[in-house]
Amino acid sequence: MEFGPHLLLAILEGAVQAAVLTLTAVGLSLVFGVMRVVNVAHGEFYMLGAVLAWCVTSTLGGHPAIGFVAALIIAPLMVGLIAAAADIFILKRLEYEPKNTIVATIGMLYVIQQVTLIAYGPEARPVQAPFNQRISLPWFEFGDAGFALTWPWGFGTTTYKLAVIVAAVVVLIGLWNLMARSRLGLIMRATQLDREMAQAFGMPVEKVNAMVFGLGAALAALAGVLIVPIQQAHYLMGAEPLLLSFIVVIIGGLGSLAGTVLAAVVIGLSDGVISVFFSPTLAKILSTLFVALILVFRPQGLFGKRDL
Amino acid sequence: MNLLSTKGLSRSFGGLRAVSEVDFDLPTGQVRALIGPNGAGKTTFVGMLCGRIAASSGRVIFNGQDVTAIPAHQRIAMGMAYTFQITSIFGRLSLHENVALAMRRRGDLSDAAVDEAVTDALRHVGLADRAGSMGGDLSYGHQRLLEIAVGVAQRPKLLILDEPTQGLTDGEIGEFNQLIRSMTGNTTILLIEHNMDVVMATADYITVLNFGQILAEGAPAEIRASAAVQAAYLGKA
Amino acid sequence: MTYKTPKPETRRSVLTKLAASSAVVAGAAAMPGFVRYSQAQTSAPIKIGFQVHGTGIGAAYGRWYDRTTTAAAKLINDTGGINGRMVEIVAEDDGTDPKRGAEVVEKFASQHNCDVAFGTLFSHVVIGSSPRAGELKLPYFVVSEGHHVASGALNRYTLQPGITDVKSQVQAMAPFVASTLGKKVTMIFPDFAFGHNHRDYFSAAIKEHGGEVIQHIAIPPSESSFTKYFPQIPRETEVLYHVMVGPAVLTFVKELGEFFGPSRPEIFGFIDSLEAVDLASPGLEFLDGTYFWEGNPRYAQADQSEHDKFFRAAVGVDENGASVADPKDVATYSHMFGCWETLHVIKAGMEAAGYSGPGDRAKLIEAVEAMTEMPLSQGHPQGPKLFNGKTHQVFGQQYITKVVNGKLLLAHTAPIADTLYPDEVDYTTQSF
Amino acid sequence: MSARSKTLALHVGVILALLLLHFVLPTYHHGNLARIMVLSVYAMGFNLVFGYTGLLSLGHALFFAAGMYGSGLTIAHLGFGAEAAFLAGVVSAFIISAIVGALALRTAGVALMIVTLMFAQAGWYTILYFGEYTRGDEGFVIQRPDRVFWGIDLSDASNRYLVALLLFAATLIITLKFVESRFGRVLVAIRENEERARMLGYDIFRYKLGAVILSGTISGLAGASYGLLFGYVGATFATVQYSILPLLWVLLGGAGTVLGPLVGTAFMTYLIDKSSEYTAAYMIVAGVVLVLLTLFARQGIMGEVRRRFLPWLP
Repeated sequence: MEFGPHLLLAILEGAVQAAVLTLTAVGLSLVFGVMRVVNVAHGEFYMLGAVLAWCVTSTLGGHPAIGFVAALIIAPLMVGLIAAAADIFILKRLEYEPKNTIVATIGMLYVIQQVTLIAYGPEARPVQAPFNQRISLPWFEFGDAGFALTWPWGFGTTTYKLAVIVAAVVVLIGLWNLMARSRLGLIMRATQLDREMAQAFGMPVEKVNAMVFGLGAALAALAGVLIVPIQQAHYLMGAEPLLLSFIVVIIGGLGSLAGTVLAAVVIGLSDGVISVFFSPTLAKILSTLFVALILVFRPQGLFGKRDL
Repeated sequence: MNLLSTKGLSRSFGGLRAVSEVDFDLPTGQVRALIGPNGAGKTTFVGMLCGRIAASSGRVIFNGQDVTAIPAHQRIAMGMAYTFQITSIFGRLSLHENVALAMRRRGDLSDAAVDEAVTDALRHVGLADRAGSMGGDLSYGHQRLLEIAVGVAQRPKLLILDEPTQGLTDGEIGEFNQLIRSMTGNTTILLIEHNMDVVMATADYITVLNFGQILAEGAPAEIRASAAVQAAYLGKA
Repeated sequence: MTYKTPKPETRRSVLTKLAASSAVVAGAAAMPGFVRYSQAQTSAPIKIGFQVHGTGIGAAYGRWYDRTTTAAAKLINDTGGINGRMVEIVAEDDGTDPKRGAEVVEKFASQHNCDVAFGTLFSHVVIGSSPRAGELKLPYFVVSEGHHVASGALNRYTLQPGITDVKSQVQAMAPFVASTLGKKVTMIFPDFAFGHNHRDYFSAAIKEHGGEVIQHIAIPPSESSFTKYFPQIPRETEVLYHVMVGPAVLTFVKELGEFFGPSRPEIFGFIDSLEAVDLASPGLEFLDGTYFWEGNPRYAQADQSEHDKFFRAAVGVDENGASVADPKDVATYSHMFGCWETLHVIKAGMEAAGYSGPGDRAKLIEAVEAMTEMPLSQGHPQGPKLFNGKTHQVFGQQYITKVVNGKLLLAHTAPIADTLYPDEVDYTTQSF
Repeated sequence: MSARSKTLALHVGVILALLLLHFVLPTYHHGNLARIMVLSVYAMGFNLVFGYTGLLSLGHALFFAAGMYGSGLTIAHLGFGAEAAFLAGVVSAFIISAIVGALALRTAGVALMIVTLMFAQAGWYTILYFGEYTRGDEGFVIQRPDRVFWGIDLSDASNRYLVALLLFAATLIITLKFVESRFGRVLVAIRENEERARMLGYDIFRYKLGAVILSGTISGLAGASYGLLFGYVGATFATVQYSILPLLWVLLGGAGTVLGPLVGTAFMTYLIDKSSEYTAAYMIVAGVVLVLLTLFARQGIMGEVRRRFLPWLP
């Protein structure tokens, strides 16, 4: 394929990754920003979303759209509740002491993963997309015949992939409204800005923790539901998004939501684009080191202001 | 000869100028009190002296050497000692270890010598009998004393005491005053203090800080007499 | 790595060396209680340690390896066991992890007192476990299709008599690909050892048949979306050769279809890309008319042998290669027969060696090494095989099937001759 | 009996007990214990940073793997003998921990945890990327002839045990000496109150770096020995899981106790070994244990013992 379409395709693919990644990472960022909790189990909430989506769709049956819509509602809800419970019964009792919460969430990671293995099994199971038509994309070139549209071989995408991008944007707008307009949002923003001050102003900081943790997990789960028609639900699928979300949240500046979104888009796209230029595995090495070094020399992240 | 002096030392946080253009000289062997109303910039100023806070501009000269760019731990190694305003001892380590850590850093003492010196230092503040117990188990007042003992134990050229008598009972304050007097001569002391009785009882000389600038300097009597100081400080006290 | 013969090591020199390093420790070695051996009672059942991928990336394979093994053991016991002794399968999960794998082998050897260990699929677990098997003198029959056995990387106690290795599989595909599908090949493979085997062996083999690989596309580990790599496929590609493993295989194949849309080259894939995946899964329609390597045809063929019929019935697999109980539960049909056949080889070996207990382990291995022809039979339902005692590796015919209306129909059977290659090791020269 | 002599008696006792077990243990547990001792060397290394200095690293697998591959690759490609290879492994762990430490220690807390995780991840990818030499995920075998150390055949069960014991004893004594040394005490001070320690004039960074290097080198020593004793070098040992395991062992056994790592490693190994006989998902045990530890026994086993019975325990 010529360079132009190749790059564009990579960007398109990157955009889908970015969309899902943004939701996952925003969830992680929210939890860190407001609760100062590093949730190592975040990837497992993403996985749970995907797995639950499979359960819902396969039990409902009928036209794929029905089950999928149901999954979009049920899966995040259930995961959110699970997470809230985890906060109340575990994290709260640890008084959110950083080292202990990290260790505890590592423990939660294993528990969620292994319980899924027992209940759901080791297979990767597919969920049918509500709709999925292939769209061939055109490319232009200036031949001797002047300007002409061509349809490069293999240059295309699918309606569902585009829908995922749209969905992510919609959810983000919704989230933005929640943060900007609702009381919960106010409390969250205040806590994020200055926990002590928020408490001083008599805000129920501790009370919102469970909600925030649930919301963060629900976002990850939603991402899981959106991705599962493209990828399959598998009990080990949580590792990759966890690592990527960490990267995103760091680059975005721990806790800064705007930074996180920006970073997610950049990382997601570059993940696609880098593959155009580098040997993929080498690319992974370089990007991982890059992130580490950013944290070393610019702990507040590329876009963030707050120090750790 | 001045052990410590600053030239045009300034620090601003965002727009706010916490300390501005302070020229300060502390002769060797003197007990100097640094006083001033809340928010006068005392802690910021001291922070810059011992390197916990970086100066925006100006210089700090300690023992004839410009230490402005030198990190805190090296300044300590050069003979400063700092006791925290909010007690900051090793709560889960024994009193003995608390003091021993301060002694060992100098590296010139054998373990036996350290043990001896530690007992000595603890006796100095009347905590010798508690040497084995955990720092965190002490009463607040005793923790302050331990804090001071840790400072003293470093045998510093300059001992910076940040509000050392805060939360001490009158009895303990009395002991503290004796302690300070007992050290005069061989140790230069910079004392940040709210309690004027303590200041008057211990200080040879007083510097008054207000709005980040030196308002007045002088012997206790002069300061007590100064109208400006009273307006700025004592009036409120 | 080439194998050197161990230098003999006397207890005394061991002691002096140890003494040099630590007086305390040295004293110990001199004292008795070293050799720990436990003879199984000849009346007791023959214990076969089954190293199964119960968790981890291998789990989907593990479950079918388990079912096949249970079925084979049942058959053997129903027909009188081995040397009149019943077979007992002792299964332990290795978590598809080499460290745990080695521990499991130790457990078989000295805790469960198994006579042999068997059943491992994933190469890194085999390679991690085999040294311990060798040291514990525990015959270790792997079902891994890896080239590690025949390459000489392992030891005399490790054998692979039930499944052809990847080198043979791959090179046996070359003639068909070159003659029937096309000469310009683009390969897509995972960027780690398993994929590199495909890359190296096929690239070499296709050259010999006048073809060439015009592009290698390596997919990094733990990748979950693939479309972005496909544009690297050159336009002039005649055949796309794909092999993928792990949980993302279905995504891989689906996105391949979405990428090509209407106009695709010939596609030849290793069924690993779709092992345990239902061909009827949404998005796989485009596979119609493409070709697959299969170790053993998943769908019952028109000329299905009675033995394959028997094998399916015994394991509980229907004619579509799915579980009789649940048609959505698709078997790892191209690999799992290896467990069945390996158990039968163990049986034959033990009977030939007059095996009576761990003392005869060496005899058992020699007996297996002596094997050559293994004709198509109930014990070898996948097809006839030829065992090479020197390399401890078996060679069997390979199948190429074509997707027709969502079923895999046999298109070509690669004869054993196509799978052979020169020996790379002679394990029989190693002492026990 | 002074605390010092009690300590000495206890630890010598433990070593002698392990030596005694060599003669009485049935084969399986004998082999298990050998592995446990090597792994607790790794755990002890981790404990120096986590338990004594209070730094949470999630990247120690990098150091373990550095030791393992440092020795394995030099044997496979440079024809090193076991002795030289072992040294190569330890040295490469030393170098890598020095580099990683110098960089990562510029951060603290959460950032430190993530930075170490990232470095380790990059290390794992690197092993896969150079599959031509490392055989990638498959890894490779160190053949028995290459595993003869000073003429001692490390593939022999009793030699393995005794060598493992030697390594364990050495590390135990080193760590014991170390945490009682002035350097070690400063590390504890840093853990307890970093700012105070700095204002006593200690160069925090230098001490932390020292801790990371010693810890990383010991981890590498464990990795190198593991490869030579059990004959396999593989990439899984560089994965995140092998960074989390020592954390699990140390927490369980008791962070900041000298014997904790051994106790934790042994306990966890047998817990998993037993539970795997009942459930396929035996890692669930690891998860549950981690959560329960943080909730109810942050001190870990030896930590509780110290708190309740033996306050003098180092």
